[in-house]
Amino acid sequence: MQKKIKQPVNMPVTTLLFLILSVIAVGAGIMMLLSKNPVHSVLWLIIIFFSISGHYIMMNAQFLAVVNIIVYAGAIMVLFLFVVMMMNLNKESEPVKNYRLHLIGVITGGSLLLIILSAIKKIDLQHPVQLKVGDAGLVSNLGKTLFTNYVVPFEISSVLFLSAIIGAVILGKKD
Amino acid sequence: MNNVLHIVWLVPFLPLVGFLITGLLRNHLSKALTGIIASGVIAAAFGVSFYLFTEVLKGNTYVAHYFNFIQTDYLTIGFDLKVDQLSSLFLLIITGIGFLIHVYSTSYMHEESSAHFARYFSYLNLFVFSMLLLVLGSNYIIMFIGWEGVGLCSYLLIGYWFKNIEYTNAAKKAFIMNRIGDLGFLLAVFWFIAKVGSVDYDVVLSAASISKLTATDITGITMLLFIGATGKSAQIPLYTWLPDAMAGPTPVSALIHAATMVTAGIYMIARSNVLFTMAHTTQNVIAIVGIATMVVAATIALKQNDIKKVLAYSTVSQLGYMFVALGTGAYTAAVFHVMTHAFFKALLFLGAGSVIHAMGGEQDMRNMGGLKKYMPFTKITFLVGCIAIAGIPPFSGFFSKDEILASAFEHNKILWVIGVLGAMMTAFYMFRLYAMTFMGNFRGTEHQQQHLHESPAAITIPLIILAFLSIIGGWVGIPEVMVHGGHRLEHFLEPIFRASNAIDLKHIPDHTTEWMLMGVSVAVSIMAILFAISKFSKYNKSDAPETGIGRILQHKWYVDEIYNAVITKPLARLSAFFDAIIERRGIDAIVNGTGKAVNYGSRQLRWLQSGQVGAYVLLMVLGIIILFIIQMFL
Amino acid sequence: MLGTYFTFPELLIWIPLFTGIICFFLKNQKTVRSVAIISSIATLAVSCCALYFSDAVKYPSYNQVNYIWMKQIGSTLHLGLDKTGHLLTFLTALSFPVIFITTIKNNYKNAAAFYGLMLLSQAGLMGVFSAMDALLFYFCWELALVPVYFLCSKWGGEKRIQTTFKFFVYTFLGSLLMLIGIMYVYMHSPGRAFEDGTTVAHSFSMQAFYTTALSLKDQSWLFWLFFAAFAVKMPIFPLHTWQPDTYDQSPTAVTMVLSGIMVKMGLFGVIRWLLPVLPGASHKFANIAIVLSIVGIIYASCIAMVQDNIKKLIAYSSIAHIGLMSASLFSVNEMSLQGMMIQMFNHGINIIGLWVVVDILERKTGVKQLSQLGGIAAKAPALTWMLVIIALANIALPLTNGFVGEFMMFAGLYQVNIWYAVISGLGIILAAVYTLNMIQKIFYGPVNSITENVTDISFNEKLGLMVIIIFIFVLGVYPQPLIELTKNAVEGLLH
Amino acid sequence: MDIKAYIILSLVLFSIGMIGVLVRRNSIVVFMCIELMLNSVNLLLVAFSKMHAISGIAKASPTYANDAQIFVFFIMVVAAAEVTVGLAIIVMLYRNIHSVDINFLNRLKN
Amino acid sequence: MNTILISAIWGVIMMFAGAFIQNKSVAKYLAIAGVVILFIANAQELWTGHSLFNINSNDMLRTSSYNLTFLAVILGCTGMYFLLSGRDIEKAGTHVAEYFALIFFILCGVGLSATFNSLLMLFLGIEIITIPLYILTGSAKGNLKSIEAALKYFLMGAFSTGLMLLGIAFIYGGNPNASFYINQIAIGTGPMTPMIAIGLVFLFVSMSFKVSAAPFHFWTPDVYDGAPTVFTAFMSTIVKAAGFFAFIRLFENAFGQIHDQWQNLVIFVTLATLLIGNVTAIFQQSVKRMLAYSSIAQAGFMMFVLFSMNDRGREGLIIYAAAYSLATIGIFAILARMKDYTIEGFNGLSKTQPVLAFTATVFLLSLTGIPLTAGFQGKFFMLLSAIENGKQIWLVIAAVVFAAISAYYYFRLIQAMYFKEAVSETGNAEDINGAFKFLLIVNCLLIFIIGVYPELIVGWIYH
Repeated sequence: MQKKIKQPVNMPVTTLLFLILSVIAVGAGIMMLLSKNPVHSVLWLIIIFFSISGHYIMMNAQFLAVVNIIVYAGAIMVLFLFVVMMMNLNKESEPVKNYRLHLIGVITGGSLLLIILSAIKKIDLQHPVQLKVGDAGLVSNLGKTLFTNYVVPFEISSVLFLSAIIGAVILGKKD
Repeated sequence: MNNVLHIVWLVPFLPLVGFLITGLLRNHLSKALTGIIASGVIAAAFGVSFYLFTEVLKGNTYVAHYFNFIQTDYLTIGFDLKVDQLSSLFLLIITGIGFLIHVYSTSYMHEESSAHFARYFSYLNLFVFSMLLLVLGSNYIIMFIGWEGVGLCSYLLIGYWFKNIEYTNAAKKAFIMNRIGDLGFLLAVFWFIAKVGSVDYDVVLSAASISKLTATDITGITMLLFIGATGKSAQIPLYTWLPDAMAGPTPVSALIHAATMVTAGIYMIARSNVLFTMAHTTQNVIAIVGIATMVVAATIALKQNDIKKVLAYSTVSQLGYMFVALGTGAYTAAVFHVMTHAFFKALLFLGAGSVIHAMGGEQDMRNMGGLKKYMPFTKITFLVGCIAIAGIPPFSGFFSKDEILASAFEHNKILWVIGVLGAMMTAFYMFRLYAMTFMGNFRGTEHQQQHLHESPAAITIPLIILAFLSIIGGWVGIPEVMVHGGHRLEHFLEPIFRASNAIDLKHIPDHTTEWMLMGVSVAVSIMAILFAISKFSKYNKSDAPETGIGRILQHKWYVDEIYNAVITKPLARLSAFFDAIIERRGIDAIVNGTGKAVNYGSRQLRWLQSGQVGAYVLLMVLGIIILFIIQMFL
Repeated sequence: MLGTYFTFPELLIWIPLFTGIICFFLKNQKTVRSVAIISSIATLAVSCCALYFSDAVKYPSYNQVNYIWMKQIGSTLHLGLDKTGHLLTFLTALSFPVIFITTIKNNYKNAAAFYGLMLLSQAGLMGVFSAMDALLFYFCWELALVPVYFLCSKWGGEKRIQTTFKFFVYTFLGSLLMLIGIMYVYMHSPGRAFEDGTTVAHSFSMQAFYTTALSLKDQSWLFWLFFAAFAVKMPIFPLHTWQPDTYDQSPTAVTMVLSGIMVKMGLFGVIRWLLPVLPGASHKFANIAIVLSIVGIIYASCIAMVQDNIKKLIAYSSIAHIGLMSASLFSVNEMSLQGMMIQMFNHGINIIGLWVVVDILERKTGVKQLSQLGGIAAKAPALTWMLVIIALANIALPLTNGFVGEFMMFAGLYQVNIWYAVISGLGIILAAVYTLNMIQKIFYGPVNSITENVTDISFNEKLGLMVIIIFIFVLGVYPQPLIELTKNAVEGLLH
Repeated sequence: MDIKAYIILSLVLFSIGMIGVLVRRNSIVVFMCIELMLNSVNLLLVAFSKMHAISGIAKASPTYANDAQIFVFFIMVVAAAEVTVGLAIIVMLYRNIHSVDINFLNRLKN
Repeated sequence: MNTILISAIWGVIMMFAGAFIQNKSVAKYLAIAGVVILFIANAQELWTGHSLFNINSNDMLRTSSYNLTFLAVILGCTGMYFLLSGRDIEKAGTHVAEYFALIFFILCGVGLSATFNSLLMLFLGIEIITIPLYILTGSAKGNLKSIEAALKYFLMGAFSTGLMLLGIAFIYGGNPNASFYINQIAIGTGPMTPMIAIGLVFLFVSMSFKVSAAPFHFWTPDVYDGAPTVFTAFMSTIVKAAGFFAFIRLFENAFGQIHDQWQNLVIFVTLATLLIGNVTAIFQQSVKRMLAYSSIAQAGFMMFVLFSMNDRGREGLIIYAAAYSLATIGIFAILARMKDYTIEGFNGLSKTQPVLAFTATVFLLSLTGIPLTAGFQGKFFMLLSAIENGKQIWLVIAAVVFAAISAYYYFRLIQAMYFKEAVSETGNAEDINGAFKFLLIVNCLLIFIIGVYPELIVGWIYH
């Protein structure tokens, strides 16, 4: 197995993996859009996050892969789920759809995508992406960088959290 | 400065002082004082004028410079007064007749309140001032100042009884018609400025300047000047204001609309005679217009019943004669006729005034008749006037009219024929007037009859003086055929017309022809007189409406109506169209429409702000797409 | 001595400005009024002195002042009076006392604000006429407008708010377009050095503007930007529609300022900023401007003939007169310019006189419809003859001040094209028509119920009108002072 | 793998998120869609970092490649803060109108 | 640097003050003191060129006299805002100290977005600004409009954050230097690569969103309308100015050399903004909403700095920011004390409250751009910069046409105050005291001073 992977044929395998993960992500994304029940949407989104983490792992961005799972899938989505559950939202909370509006939305979003893609198509150079190896994204490397070069933004982001805390208090507290 | 004639400024200045005193102190002066001041200044002016005239007779002419009215690097217009043969003659006429009419007015206007009385005299003084400025000016601008000034005074005096809206309409009409002519005058002045760079007579009319002008220039300038003259001197097509101007007090009609102001056009053309002599086209036009005016006005006069209207049309007609003279190059004759006409027409108007005064304001001849027994002085003097205007020798009218006819004959036989026809009509309508007024039986009301009386001395004395002048006034211009050297006026005015005469040599008709011409016109006039007297001395009122040509004549050839339909109404309609359609529905609507469009846009644009987050995001995405298209594909 | 502390242009601006501000804080109507009158008379006195010392060669420091202002962009607070400036500042200085005195009978609600704003607008006008710096000019241009906006909107007639706003937007847009023009010229103007050695790449000073060489193509579109501002202000057909309504709705005192002085701002702008800065385009488009002006003359005169509202009638008459002035301005020759200069002053005097009379009439009768008036001549003879004189001056009767200017303007126009003179000359006939109509309908005919209680005018009004009438006659008989004053300005424009 | 593949994937995910914002009316779901958009950007950034890691200037100094991942980290930080505030707002809304449908938010318009 | 740190610290102090001090006005005075300290510290940095704190930000933040001048203006305006609206903040809700704390955090974000040199700092700065704003917008918890505004703002703001990040990602991807430093984006002077172009468009879009330029302005009217008036005043002035500053800083430093390649975007957005802002404002009946549209319209004018991108424009931006902020803060301060927010509510104000009416008029005239007021100088410098740029003069002409249109809605308010009769006898405004009037007049004087002598501010740029 390992040999096979390390063989020149491993390229198709990464491609395959990429494809599988991508299909999962996109499929889950579409399902998230389509599902009526918000709880399902949350679950589909978690699946997307997992597949994205898969991509991170594939690109040897270990730290982000882990953080993505912990922060996003773990903390944030649980928060979402919690809120959705608290509100007891079910299918009926979203009344009759206006299909024409939906169609317009999809067409507009799609055409933006197409336009950007057509621009991307003009890139003629091949830019390979380093997979599975490389120092960038290892926990220790990132940590060093974060606490040396990026210490100022790191500290400043505390302001952000402070304001978020204040916000949660102000908005959440019942008067 | 050393020339004695420098005191010429006194001549216009005195009436101006009179105007200021009577005008400003009108609420404080008694009538008597007003009358004395107003007449006094004119008398003084006459005195000065007479002195000047004697100086001029000695051959002394002068241009008095006082200050520069307009002085720039490229145009200097001095406030200069010119004393020469022509102006001094006019000075005499203006101040002389002016004085008589002032005296006459003191009595005629006595029923007015003292403030209005003073107002009247201040206007009269102002008129005399303007008229003097007109004739004294040494350039076209000073002349124009007087020119407009007399127009203004005419306006003020016609509308003197301002409570009557009809009168003020007439005043307005006079002013506006004059203004039309004035525009022509002004344009001619601009032409001078553009081509010659000056407006002084001495410069403009000098040979050097004329050589700068092309034939087109001369024709153009003279035509424009003539347009100016038609306005002021009531020629076709601008004559209709003059009959309406009879709305003013009768002395005013006598002074302004008969003796002086209306002759301003003749004065102006006589002043510019050199140019006119060189412009044959213009001369022909003048002659034709003159003769046409003469005939049209005379025909209308045949059927008028208002005593003043008859005289007014007669004035227009006589002015036509003068223009015929000008058109045929007989400048002296024109000036001569101006003078004699001033005498007899002033006389006639004042006489008519006396009649109207006696009749208590009645002007319709059909309500008069038989006045000779009540008003002997008036009757006599009036008769003198009628004879004079009819051209019966040796009354003044004969000499001047005859000279004009002779000149017309020289020029074109048809002109002469029409001229004689005109003379015949003149004699007819004048004696129709005389007969209807003084002969026959009184046809007015009882009340009027009781009040019939001869006018006071202030009225009759001027009448007598004028009658005397009407008789002898012509004797300064006795034709060569009668008395050798009898035409003293021609001799006197010779320096003025010297240049013209040099260009256009007079062809003097032989003596037989001249005698024959005189004979014909006198004979025709006498026949007309007899016919008129026989027809109208036993005139009785009849209510039968006029028919045929008479009706047309009574309605003055419907000229007013035609003007109304062709000019006044379309102009009013055009103005209303501008106001209602172009202004309000056009330009203003566009302006307001822009505002409304913005408002409308505002109302529509706000629907973009639907309140829906989804819609907002959608529009944002559309915006992104547009930006991408701009950035990537444009 | 004077020049070391104060110069005339400064004084002319500061006096009304400060007294204007002071006025806002006064309570008593009488006090305010007297402060305003004293201030305006003081300004007039200064202006007279300025005229006396107007010789720029002999008294250079009296008429010029130059402060550092926005150094970085090369704009200085440069005030100066040249001949045109003297003429128009004098007109402004003269008008205000006359306006104040003749309208003294009008009781304004909140008089403090009224007189304060009036004086502020005077300061702005003075600034416009003495600014030697393009940016400063624009400043004052707007500043003269804003107080007038408030005056009209606050103390005007029924429809004042919309009307005044239309006026404001019209002129505001026009002046903004001019601002673009100024900025564009600035960008191509030569730089200048200041006393302290700093230099800037471009400058707003008048000198710099005059020496800026612009291609004809640039000039061509810049011309229209400037023209828009000035044409709106004058106003030239077809940009005039704000004017009749505004004149109709404004309080008469303000209308006097508007029609007597503010319209001159447009002409002045052309003289000072359009012709010298864009000579090529001015020449190129002169005919269009002249034709528009002449069309305006006939058009406005025709409309004036059918107006029943006196104020609108005078407004249209003013459009016609201004049309003649702008036509002669654009025909740029000695006669026309000289005439225009004279007429700028005289038109100001005359039209203020007309408004004074209209104001009196409106106050006495409460109506401004010609059809409702009549017979006042019998009731108020002094008023009558005064109006008649002013009206006659307005239609340029000789020996009144209106004549000389119009005569020279026509003569100038004639030299450009005969038909210009002929067609615009029709205007004087039409002017006679509507003016005499107006006189007739107001004064003549029988007295009616509205006019039967009219009394003659008071001493104050007589005094104000007499000043105007004296000017009418003095300048009509002896216009030489005006000609002398403006001669250099004309020559300057021609070269 | 070529970078294009990652770009396309990210863009597709991003578009799905965007379309979700356009069509969904449940504000929580809309918010989730925005989170998806952020995640797609994260993915793209990581991909770019790994791209730069083997090309160009970043090859010499690995910190350059790290930069993008640090950026992703900060995005997560911000996202977390945003979620806190966002959910607080949504809860507050729910407390008031007992719905989270954004179409009910139409008091403010025009 | 001083500003960023001290404002963050002061925010924390305010937070704790809220926990320990019950008296509301203490918070206000503390906040005013904070702003004063900030202003002095900033002035010190501007004067000496050195920060009080020696922090190595690894070149992610860069100060210059230009951005310090801008910060000085911002802090000055904030001071004026606190002075004028301090009492309204007190009344906005129960968490007064926290509101002040949030505002100080926002100032920290403003400091970041004014001095950033790295896209990361830009991102953080923008987020530090917006997240507190979501909270402030929703701070009137009982008011459905406020909540609605907060949610709309939040959803759309987060969306635009996504767009911005996508843009950053593409810029990073297309940058061979693999750097987030905006001065290290290797783009050359030739045509852009597609990656850079895409990134640029997204960044442009997201920044346009932040400064509420059309067609990305849709959140603005609703949010400004819904938010408590006092906070609307803050976010429509200081925050917007900061957004513009970040906008111009980003595009100038990162893409300045290929300016002409993206100028068309600016033209489109500028025109759209001017059109929508000005035209839509005309119809508004609510003064608050009208001011929201007016802020869009004013943004259209500020966009000129991006169009022309020259010294004159940079100077102009600061003057514009000062002029616009001072005037808008003033008018909002007055609005906050009006009983009725519709235009009719202002009817006859000149009778009941002449000082308020006068000052409001000055503010409105300044917003219209009448000479002698600061607003004129702002517009003047903007237009001058566009003309100096030399291209597309028609855009300038369009701008002045819209400026004339803007007079329409500003003057409606003036007309209401001065030329219409008051509806009620009790007066239109409440809670007006002498100090407030005095401060309004001070604000007016500032507007006049800047209007007459803008070099007072501009001079500092070249200090």
